[in-house]
Amino acid sequence: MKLTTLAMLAGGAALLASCATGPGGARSDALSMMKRDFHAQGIAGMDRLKEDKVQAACNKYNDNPPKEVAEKLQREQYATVKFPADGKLLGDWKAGEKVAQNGRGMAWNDKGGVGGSCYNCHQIGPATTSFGTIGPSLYQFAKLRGYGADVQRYAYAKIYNAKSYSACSQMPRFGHVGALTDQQMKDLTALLTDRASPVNQ
Amino acid sequence: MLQTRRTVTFGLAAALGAALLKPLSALAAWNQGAFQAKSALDGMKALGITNPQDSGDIVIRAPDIAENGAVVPMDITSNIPGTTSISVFIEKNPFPYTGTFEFAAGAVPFVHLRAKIGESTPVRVVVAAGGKFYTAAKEVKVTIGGCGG
Amino acid sequence: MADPMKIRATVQGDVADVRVLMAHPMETGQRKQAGKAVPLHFIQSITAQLNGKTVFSADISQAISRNPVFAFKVKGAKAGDKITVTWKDNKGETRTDETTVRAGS
Amino acid sequence: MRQALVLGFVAAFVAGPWLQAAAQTEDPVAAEFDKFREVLEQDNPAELWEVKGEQLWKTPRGPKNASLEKCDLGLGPGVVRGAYAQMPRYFADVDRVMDAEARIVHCMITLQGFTYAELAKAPFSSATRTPDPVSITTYVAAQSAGMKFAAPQNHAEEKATYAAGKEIFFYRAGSFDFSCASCHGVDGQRIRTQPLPNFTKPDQAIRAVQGWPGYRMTGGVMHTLQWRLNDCFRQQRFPEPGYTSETLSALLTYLTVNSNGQVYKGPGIKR
Repeated sequence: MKLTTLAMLAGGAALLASCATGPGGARSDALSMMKRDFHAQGIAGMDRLKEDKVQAACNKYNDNPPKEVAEKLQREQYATVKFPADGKLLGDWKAGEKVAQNGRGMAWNDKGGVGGSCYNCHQIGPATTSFGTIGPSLYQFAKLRGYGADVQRYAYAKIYNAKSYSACSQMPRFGHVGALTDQQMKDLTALLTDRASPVNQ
Repeated sequence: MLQTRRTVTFGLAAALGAALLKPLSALAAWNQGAFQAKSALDGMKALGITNPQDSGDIVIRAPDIAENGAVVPMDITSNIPGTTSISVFIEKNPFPYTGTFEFAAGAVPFVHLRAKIGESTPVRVVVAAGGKFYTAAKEVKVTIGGCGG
Repeated sequence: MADPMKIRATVQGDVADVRVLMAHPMETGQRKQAGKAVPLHFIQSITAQLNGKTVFSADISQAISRNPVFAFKVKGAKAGDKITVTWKDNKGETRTDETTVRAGS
Repeated sequence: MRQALVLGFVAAFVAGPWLQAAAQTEDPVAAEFDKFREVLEQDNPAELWEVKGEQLWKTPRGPKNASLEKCDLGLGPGVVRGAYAQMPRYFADVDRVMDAEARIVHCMITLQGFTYAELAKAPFSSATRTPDPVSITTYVAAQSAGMKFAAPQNHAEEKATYAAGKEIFFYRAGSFDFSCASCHGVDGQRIRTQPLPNFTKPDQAIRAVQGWPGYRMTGGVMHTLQWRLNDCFRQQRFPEPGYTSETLSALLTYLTVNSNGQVYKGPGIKR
């Protein structure tokens, strides 16, 4: 759709003479463009372009929603967290390390969820020096925070739905969107909170 | 840069073809045995390289850590008088012998090349000069990179 | 037919700096496409001549990078001289290109 | 680019004390990459595609057996020099903003008689095939080497497209809640070892468009910005954007206009 045509249709041609943005503004132009120009590919359907509640709020407020909006979202997101039925939060940290290293999953050329892409953004184990800096360092995660059940629960819930603690966190909601299995999240929780994990040495 | 680009001539001599491919004396045929050897040592044997002496007069300029193992640039210079050829062995590649570069009258014993390196490895160079062999090596590390570009 | 090479030859003093770009897949035989191994396909020999006289030659393996780049130096060259480069691959395909040596800046 | 990496160490890093020590000095790995990047750029296989693209531009081809020498890249029919650095721009004949490759594809359709369907079917390079628009874009881009980016913002449609591109850049959606800004909206970050320039800043936006079209060492193939943005959306876990679509032109308008005034170095070499 031509942006100027959109503006003309709105009957506001005179007002908008110096700006061809459509009646809904640049955002509406962008959304209609994307809806028209994208197509489903592999596992990535067009539904992925639609904002959910969290995305909508973060887009609306430039990732900085008012406190009450953020807190409400966080409560709602925390409510989506399903802790493991067997009550055990710790899996195998060695398996967790593999999940953390694996950067595949959920893209149109993947079959579904694969890995956690954790090292893309975080420093974690001391042996890996090729880690990203988008998220905070998780090195000595439990050594600094403690080995209690509360820390394990926090780690599990953060991985399951990062928006439980920060509404517009840049971290994906791995459990919520089905990108990681319960077992993978348990293994990652072990990587971060197991005393034996190299992360806590 | 652009100036140079425009002056380049292309494809003029395509028709001259294979007639020009007269091998130098020492490179009578592509040495299949050497190229298929699984170790640098076996490759050298197949090439008739014996007792290469360590030499500080061979300069290998290659990255300590390569950004991408698919394209590892190296400049190799021999300052040994009478150098006739430079051979390259990437020791940890499945087939370490990578090539021999021969310099006839007038050519400076220098070559720039780009090679594939599968894992961190010494790159060994053997120089032939005055009927003798000289050698030097340089360690090149290969890293895993990020996405995109 | 193989794509043309790009050859640059510039002379400084009496040494010509010759830089060659070649279009060649340099298949190692290890790469898979659609589940099938792509057969070994690589340049084996290179010869360079200055005014018809061989000055540089090479025998190489498949470990040379795709779309090979080589540089070498030739003494006693002057502007206007002809540099000819020929390659031949393991399938017998060959390509020859020529350039004129230019004075360096 | 490597400067950003060093910056990343210094600015974003407060956690590991052992790393803080390393951050005091310049990152030796980055310095090493830098040094040899120069060596690689000196002889760039991208030039092989410049040559090929020039032939494709000048040779009569397609059902209409016409060359592209009448193609208007915004500076008048047949004017190639400087055109790439001044795109995306508005084209009245299609009443939309087009980036360089979108315009080239348009010319191949209108002048030579190719169809969009055949050009869009497999638009990206593989180990064995470089699509013609990729070679042609490389040729066209090379004719702007050394010139400053000057994507116009005169026509109302150009301004609106910039605004839409900015919205697309910041739009969070998909399985992982990512937008372009998730990776490219903050200073000094890196993903694994790869520095992530902040494209919202004029001095860093140039890194989005510099070096493209680029010869990618991985796979040894030539890629354009159409491929780059396609792959960004893949990693953003979005569905796939249409080849040469207005969405991509809009995003490229945002990125290029943010880079206006900076010198384009011509086709580059990428990891």
